[in-house]
Amino acid sequence: MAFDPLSIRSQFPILAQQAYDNPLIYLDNAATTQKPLSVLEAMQNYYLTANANVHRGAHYLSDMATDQFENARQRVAQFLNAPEQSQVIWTKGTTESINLVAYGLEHLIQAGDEILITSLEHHANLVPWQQLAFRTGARLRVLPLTSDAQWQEELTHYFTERTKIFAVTQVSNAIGVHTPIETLIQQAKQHGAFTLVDGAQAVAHYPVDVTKLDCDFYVFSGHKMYGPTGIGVLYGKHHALEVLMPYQTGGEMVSKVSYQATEFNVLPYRLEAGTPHMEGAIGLATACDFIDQQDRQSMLAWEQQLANHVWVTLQKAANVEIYSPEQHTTLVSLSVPNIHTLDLNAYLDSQGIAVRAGSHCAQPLMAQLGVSGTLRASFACYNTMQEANRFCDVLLEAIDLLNDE
Amino acid sequence: MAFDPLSIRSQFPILAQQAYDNPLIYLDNAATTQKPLSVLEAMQNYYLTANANVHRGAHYLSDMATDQFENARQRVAQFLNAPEQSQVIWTKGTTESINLVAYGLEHLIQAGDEILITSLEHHANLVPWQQLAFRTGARLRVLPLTSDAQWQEELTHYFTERTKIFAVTQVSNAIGVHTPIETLIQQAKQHGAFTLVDGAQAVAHYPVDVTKLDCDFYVFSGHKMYGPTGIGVLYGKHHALEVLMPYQTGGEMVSKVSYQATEFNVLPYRLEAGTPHMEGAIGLATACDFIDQQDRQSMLAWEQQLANHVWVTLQKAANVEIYSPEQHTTLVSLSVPNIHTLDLNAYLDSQGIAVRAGSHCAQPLMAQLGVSGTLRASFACYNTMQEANRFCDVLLEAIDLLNDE
Amino acid sequence: MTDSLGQQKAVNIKAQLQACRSKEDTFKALVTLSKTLTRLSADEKIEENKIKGCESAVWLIVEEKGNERHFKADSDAKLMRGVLVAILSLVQGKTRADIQQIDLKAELAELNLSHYLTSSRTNGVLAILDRITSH
Amino acid sequence: MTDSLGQQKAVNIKAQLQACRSKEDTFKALVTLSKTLTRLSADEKIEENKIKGCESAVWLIVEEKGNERHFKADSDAKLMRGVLVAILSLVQGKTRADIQQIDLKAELAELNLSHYLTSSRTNGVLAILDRITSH
Ligand SMILES: Cc1ncc(COP(=O)(O)O)c(C=O)c1O
Ligand SMILES: Cc1ncc(COP(=O)(O)O)c(C=O)c1O
Repeated sequence: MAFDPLSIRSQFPILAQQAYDNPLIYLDNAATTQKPLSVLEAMQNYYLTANANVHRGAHYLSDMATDQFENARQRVAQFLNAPEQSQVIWTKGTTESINLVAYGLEHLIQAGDEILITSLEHHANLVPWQQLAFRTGARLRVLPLTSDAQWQEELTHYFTERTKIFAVTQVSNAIGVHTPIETLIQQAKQHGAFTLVDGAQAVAHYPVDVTKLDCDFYVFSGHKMYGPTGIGVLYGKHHALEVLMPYQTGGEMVSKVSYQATEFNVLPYRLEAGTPHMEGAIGLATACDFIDQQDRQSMLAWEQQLANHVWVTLQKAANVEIYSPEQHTTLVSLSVPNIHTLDLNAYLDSQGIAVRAGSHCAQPLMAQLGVSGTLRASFACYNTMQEANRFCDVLLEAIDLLNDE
Repeated sequence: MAFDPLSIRSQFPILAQQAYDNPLIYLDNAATTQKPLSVLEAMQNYYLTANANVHRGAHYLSDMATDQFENARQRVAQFLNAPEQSQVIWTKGTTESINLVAYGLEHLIQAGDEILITSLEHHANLVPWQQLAFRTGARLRVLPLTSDAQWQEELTHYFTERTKIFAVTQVSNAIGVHTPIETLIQQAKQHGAFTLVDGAQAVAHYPVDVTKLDCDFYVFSGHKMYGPTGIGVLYGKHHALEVLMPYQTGGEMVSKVSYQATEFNVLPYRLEAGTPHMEGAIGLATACDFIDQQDRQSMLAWEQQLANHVWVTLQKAANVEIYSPEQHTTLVSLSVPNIHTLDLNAYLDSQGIAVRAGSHCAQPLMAQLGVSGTLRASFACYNTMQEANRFCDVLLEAIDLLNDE
Repeated sequence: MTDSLGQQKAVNIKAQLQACRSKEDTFKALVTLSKTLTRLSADEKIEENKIKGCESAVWLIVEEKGNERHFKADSDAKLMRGVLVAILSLVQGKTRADIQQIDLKAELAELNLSHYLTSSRTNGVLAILDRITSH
Repeated sequence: MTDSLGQQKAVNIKAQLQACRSKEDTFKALVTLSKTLTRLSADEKIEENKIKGCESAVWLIVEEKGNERHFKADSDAKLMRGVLVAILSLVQGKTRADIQQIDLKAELAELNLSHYLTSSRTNGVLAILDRITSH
């Protein structure tokens, strides 16, 4: 069954806009997706009928709010195939989830230990580990993956008995390639390391099964999967969450407080200090509904078809260098020798086309690719083939206009 | 000019609900307020017309989103009378703001230093300091304030040359009393301590002028001031923010990243890792508009009148012990000897009245008052005198029903 | 004997609670029920018997008499004492095997007490049910 | 002489940019303008001359000739070179006092370049204006 993006576009009114008198073409989905009306309505509905502070209250609205909030947690647990809802911790987003783990594991890291990441990581899955290494005297090591996510050296050069943490992205935000996480996680586990998967770029596209993945931690953001801003998730195995030292303290996460000592609450609350983002949790759960209502296989096939079409079309254009794989990606990252990506970006923008130019928060990867930045067109389920075509046409126009010297 | 709550109630449709066949009476505003339609519309409007990831993009939507997001920061700066918009840092809420400061100052705290709080603090303004003291060997000291926010001992017993941080709530969430922050801040400054004011319970009611207050940090949550969940603010003096070590790292907050080193971005970005809660910032700015559109003096007078009416009415009822001051508060906290506050709460709930029973995240203060918890009715601008009266009537009914043994 | 008496009592309690048409009715019924609870003595209200995670203090003591399990409980909140009476009526004097056959959550819902099973209270009452079934 | 020539040039640039009716027009005008920029040599593109906070690399050199301030600038992005031409046309060869009289942001807005002053780019172009006025 073919996926029909037009059938769902009406749920995204923003896409019907004009941008500078041109129809808006939104191909910046890897940065953030648009939100279906169902998500907006769920959040409004929460405020119009149920808003109250959760957990601590015992009244009509507070019960409703708490039920909706905890059902949202259950919904996300189901979306991830997590065994228990208490394994879903609400955070601000991927970045906070990773920081929470990096702080939470600090008490287990000693000087000389190794923290291993890959060369395809977003700054969010790099800087917190680097800073943890600085604080503890551990060594940050980088598994060099090629841009098609292969490795050239023996893995055992990188996974050692000193490897305490292995953090890896599932899909590269900068070039769209998948990492072989199954293999890598197994390697890490054989060496007794904690494993964290950055699913920020995966959740909107690929069904995720954390039980099968068998990682200790899985993290992502709501806003990249048709959900609202300000909400994300840290999933963890029960024992892995239990060893984390809470890095934020305050209300909700305590059970007993005196000036001398504090007793922390049980999971998931002990890792969730303060009034939570109720609206965001409900919005994110509704985004899970939206995704699961689609035929996921054909939705993904459609997104890949769009990216592949762009890949094939531009590959023929002599002057374009593409960093994304030809197959199995939902975005295309490219550069044009001697033309600044910002200039390409500006012309696309003048024609109403939204893409992203720059280092995509992955400066070390850019260095590896030998560029200062790339131009990235990233697709979501609501994008059309017409939009993909128009992107190619306008990009080639831009190259013509800018190529004159 | 008298304030008319009825004129704004239509902006809060949730209040027109029934709760178990009784008109809903929402007196749990100190936990979280309801949101006016203008706030909900601003957030929807953002998603329907401008949603994109901010800062890093350069296209039509991204420019709009960034403008709206940074204008929201400017709006909050103005609301607080902060000199510069870069002094407004977005956080998840009060709790995160305080944790951010507690981590950020850690590098300046040594064993033997003193961190001073008061005995009226919410756990959010206690546990992070306690944990900081544990980590650094500093001493957590508690300025004992009476429940009318007076102190009995010489302040100089508490403010010493070892006092490095003084953190104080502006208004007690548990009993509604104001602390004499101006005097206390001056004391702290004379001793060279950093000062932090927890404004969580103040912002919805009292005009705040951080420049006049002259504190180093001022923190609050959006959801307690008619704004959305998941967003809060850390205001800081420029030099005070500059000395904070960023406690979350990742995208947005860096300017240059290599595997060996990371250069942090300028303020406010260096303290805001990851994709921000754009929707929440815009909602919070709109909540500032909502508040400023009211005649603030008469709005506050109205809220105080409601609380005072309850105070006076219940004071006459022999069996009620009230912990809130008679004047100048917007909430009433009480207990009834030999009746559990949860039982009172349950009867009020059965009549559609939402209040809060428990320790209000202030267990040490409860211990000081000699109770395990109190019943708290807290007012907002949309509450009516009829609601205040009904609360008193139903509470007295509850006492009758529960008082039989 | 205890068994049939217990049975009798459970039927009454069920009837009383199921007759409630409103939150207020349930409130009053629980207040009434609360008076039938045999209170614990001070030396029974020890930390060891305390159930964690309840908003009010709750103590629960399980005694095995042959195959039968007998329960004593108390709380500092009156409504919770009423709820305890209702819960204990479902399990008092039964064998462990019998108790494990009972879907306590469903039973409580039938007694108009599902309110006590909502997420915000879940910890409390679920912790009580846990102690009853697994002790 | 330079002054009146500079004036002349500024008028032309203004006309060119103000005639733009769309983003696309402005894009093309900036591409055209960019070609008139005298590029910097490699040894002028040093860290010291670099402006922080721009998305593209931007270098700016200020030289004082008597009272007059003369500017040289470059960028690795073409549109930014066009923007630099426009900015410099407003200040080239003027005295510090004269430059401080100019509301550069308002002038740039009149040239259809307000886009470059939106928050997302603010850092970049504002940093350039800062260096021009305060150096
Ligand atoms: C005085 C005070 N401080 C801090 C907080 C914590 O705020 P939040 O839960 O929004 O982080 C609250 C509210 O619960 C409060 O009333
Ligand atoms: C792979 C990856 N990791 C982490 C992040 C950070 O996510 P957020 O900014 O929502 O915290 C992103 C998105 O920017 C990403 O693409």
